[in-house]
Amino acid sequence: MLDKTGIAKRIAKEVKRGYYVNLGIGIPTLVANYIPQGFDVVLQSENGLLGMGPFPFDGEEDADLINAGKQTITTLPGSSFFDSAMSFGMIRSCKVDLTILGAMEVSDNGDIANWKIPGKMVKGMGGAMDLVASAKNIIVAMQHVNKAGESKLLPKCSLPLTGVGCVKKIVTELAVLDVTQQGFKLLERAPGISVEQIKNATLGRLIIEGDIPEMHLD
Amino acid sequence: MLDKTGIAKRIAKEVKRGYYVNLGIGIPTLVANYIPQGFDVVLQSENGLLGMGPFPFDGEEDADLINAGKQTITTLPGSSFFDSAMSFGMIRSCKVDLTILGAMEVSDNGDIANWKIPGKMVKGMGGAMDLVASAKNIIVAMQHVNKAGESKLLPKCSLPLTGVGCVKKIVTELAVLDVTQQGFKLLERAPGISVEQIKNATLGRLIIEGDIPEMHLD
Amino acid sequence: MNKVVDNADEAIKDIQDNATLMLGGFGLCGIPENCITALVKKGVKGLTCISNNAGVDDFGIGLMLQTRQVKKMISSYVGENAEFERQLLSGELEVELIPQGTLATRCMASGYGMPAIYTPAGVGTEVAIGKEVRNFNGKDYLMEYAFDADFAIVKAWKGDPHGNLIYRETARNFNPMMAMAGKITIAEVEELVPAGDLDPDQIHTPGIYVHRIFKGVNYEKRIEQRTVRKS
Amino acid sequence: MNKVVDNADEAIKDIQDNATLMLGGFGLCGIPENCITALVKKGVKGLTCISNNAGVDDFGIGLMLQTRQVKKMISSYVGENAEFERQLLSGELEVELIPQGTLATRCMASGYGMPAIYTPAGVGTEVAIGKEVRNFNGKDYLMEYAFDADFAIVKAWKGDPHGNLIYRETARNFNPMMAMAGKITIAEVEELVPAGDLDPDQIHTPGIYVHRIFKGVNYEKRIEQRTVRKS
Repeated sequence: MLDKTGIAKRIAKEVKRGYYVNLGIGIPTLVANYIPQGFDVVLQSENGLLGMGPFPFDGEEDADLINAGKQTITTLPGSSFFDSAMSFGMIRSCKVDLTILGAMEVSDNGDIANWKIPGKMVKGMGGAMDLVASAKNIIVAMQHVNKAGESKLLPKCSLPLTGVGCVKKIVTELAVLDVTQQGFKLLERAPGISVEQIKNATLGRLIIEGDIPEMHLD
Repeated sequence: MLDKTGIAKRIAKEVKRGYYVNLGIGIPTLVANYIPQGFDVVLQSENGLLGMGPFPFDGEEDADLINAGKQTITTLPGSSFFDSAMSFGMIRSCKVDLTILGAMEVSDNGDIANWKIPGKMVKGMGGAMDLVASAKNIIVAMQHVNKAGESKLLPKCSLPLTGVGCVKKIVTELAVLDVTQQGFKLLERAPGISVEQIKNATLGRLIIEGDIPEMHLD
Repeated sequence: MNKVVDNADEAIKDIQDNATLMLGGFGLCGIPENCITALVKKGVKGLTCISNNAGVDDFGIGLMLQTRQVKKMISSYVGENAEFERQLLSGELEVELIPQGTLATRCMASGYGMPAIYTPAGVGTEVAIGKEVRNFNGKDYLMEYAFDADFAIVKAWKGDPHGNLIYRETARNFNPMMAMAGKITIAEVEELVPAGDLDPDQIHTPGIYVHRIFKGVNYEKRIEQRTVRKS
Repeated sequence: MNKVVDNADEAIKDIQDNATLMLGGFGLCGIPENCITALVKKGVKGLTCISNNAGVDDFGIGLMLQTRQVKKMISSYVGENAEFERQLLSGELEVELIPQGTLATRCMASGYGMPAIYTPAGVGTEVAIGKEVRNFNGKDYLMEYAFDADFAIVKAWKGDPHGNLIYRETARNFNPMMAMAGKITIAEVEELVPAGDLDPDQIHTPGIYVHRIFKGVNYEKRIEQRTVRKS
């Protein structure tokens, strides 16, 4: 079973040279730590920055320089700042190659719910609806089951949707799955996890073809 | 009767303190020369400049710094450059207070034709259609009659339109007229010009109420 | 052009009860601190505030929530504010949540004189309820209307008397679009320089969009999530 | 990111016959001189060129007209070019005239992922023929579609290997919007500087929109209307 770091490490392997990537809050933010140094990848922060660098050293924080999670960050050589309209412009026009974000539920046709739980205070969708509606490649980082032990990979989302038919891949503590027209296609098992365990934790349609390899994380 | 300079001088009196003004090619360009020094007016050039200054001194021309008529120009303190989309954005959102442009024909409901003559090579509308569709105040600078002696102030334009119901005021070599719901309302006569001469040169509905004063220039 | 006013009190003096305001900023980054303080002091009530976030309990728009000056918030995310939650749950406060890109683009549309825009954000979700859906090239889009405000209040780094503005780093965020969308736009700046001091190639908001400008004072620039790495 | 290519020939080498190109510039100001020369040298034919103007007889896009490489021009104004007029009247060349603001905004719409925009420009004129007219708040607007191009070719003042661009003065004009609208965007720059040399606050076109960049040579920067005052 993967911990959060493991999920982030596995997702980092999906990031290709030359990609512009938007990382959501939570596990997706950790992915940045596992992209190899010198790998030509540019991180976009939707509040108006291309070329997000690491957190600043203590004492070097700049209140004018934050990411979409409101954390203090730094820039890198080649960075650029722009306004929110242009930021979502580049998202909508699919210039961002890969979006990685968390989810509460994903359905086997790629619908995603990650912004609202009926009965709980609704904080808002932020930029998530824009991102999922526009990104050409969306990977979801999440736990396979919720705290009550219920599957979050469903035939149909029960929570209000953030976007429709948009998720391409899911990485959980148990597995890597593609979202296909026929449902979740199991690609890899987490170390020590059996196909049976994944089956039991997945409520949506699950496609298992041939031997499912265990994932490599170096 | 006014010459081109006279028309420009008379129009300059319509320019109020604090105005952002777009000047078209030809007579409108001359208007800039008669706006009093130190008068708080900013000229917009739709190719991407606010704060257009005078022509440069010989030897100080800059190929990167032109107006919409492709003439070399200068900037003034407080100038800003922007792209064509923002330029027409500020035009469409009515941030430009006054637009002055030439015309081939104006109808008594404020339609304007100034871009195309059937049978002649069509050079294009440039920014004129955007300007006339969006400006809150449009003044036309033109000759009252064409070279064949025919009125250019018509009941209906005969040439293809540039914009509909948009012209607010016309200054010609003969007169100053407002465009009202009832037609052209004669406001002022050019020096030495009689109401009768203006009547004879105007084909569209012409409203003459009371004494029509002769205009004052400076 | 000289659009300079003395201070925030002067800049906001004609903002009346029940006005609609846009306030720039993302989280607490790039917010018009001086004008918020002045609005609290003035005590104007029943405000509709369009701003990406609602501040925190004791800073930013949160200060106007404490004094019950806000009737309605139009935002994309309002999660950092306990008083906000209390007022929302008690029905004292209305909230309208809008996807962040839609919010930004609707402001920009106003400044660009475009009455409506199309965006795919929210298609198939409850955000789409009651909205026109239109298909272009096989993809569905929502039609969203431009919006403007009685007053747009923005914060920039540098400005000049013409109202030309330059923002700094990610404090730019919503400020340029909101500056374009105000019937009256008020800009507070950290540095107010003479006309001609700003490079005309570097101006983010041309002065034509700005009606009043003043030099702000005592910027706190609070950091919401101070996050550092070990050296 | 390193998007640097050696020169214009390298940058345009995969542009094929019948491609649609956007070319930045207003008149002869801010045009991609090096790429135009390379396109003439390569001899690629049947091009559709989207550019505000068509150059003059012996410079700018006019050079590509002389060699009969252009099948269609999409412009707002094409008046400075006798060869253009000859080809147009003889039927060798097609032309589509678009209001200047509409042209700029349709490019921007593409870069902003908006499939269509509304503009009042052309309402009630022959430009409106066949187009959808829609009333918002009592005013009529035309719906105009975003357009993109196989290649957008722009000219900037400074650039870096990431493709970040800074334009100079009114040579900015259509270049930023076209840079956003190319399936492949090629930028030629007067100065190519290392990543990190450009101030991130001052970048007009973020590198994400640019695919190839090179340092141009021998800029002529011809002036169309040299107009001076007496000293």
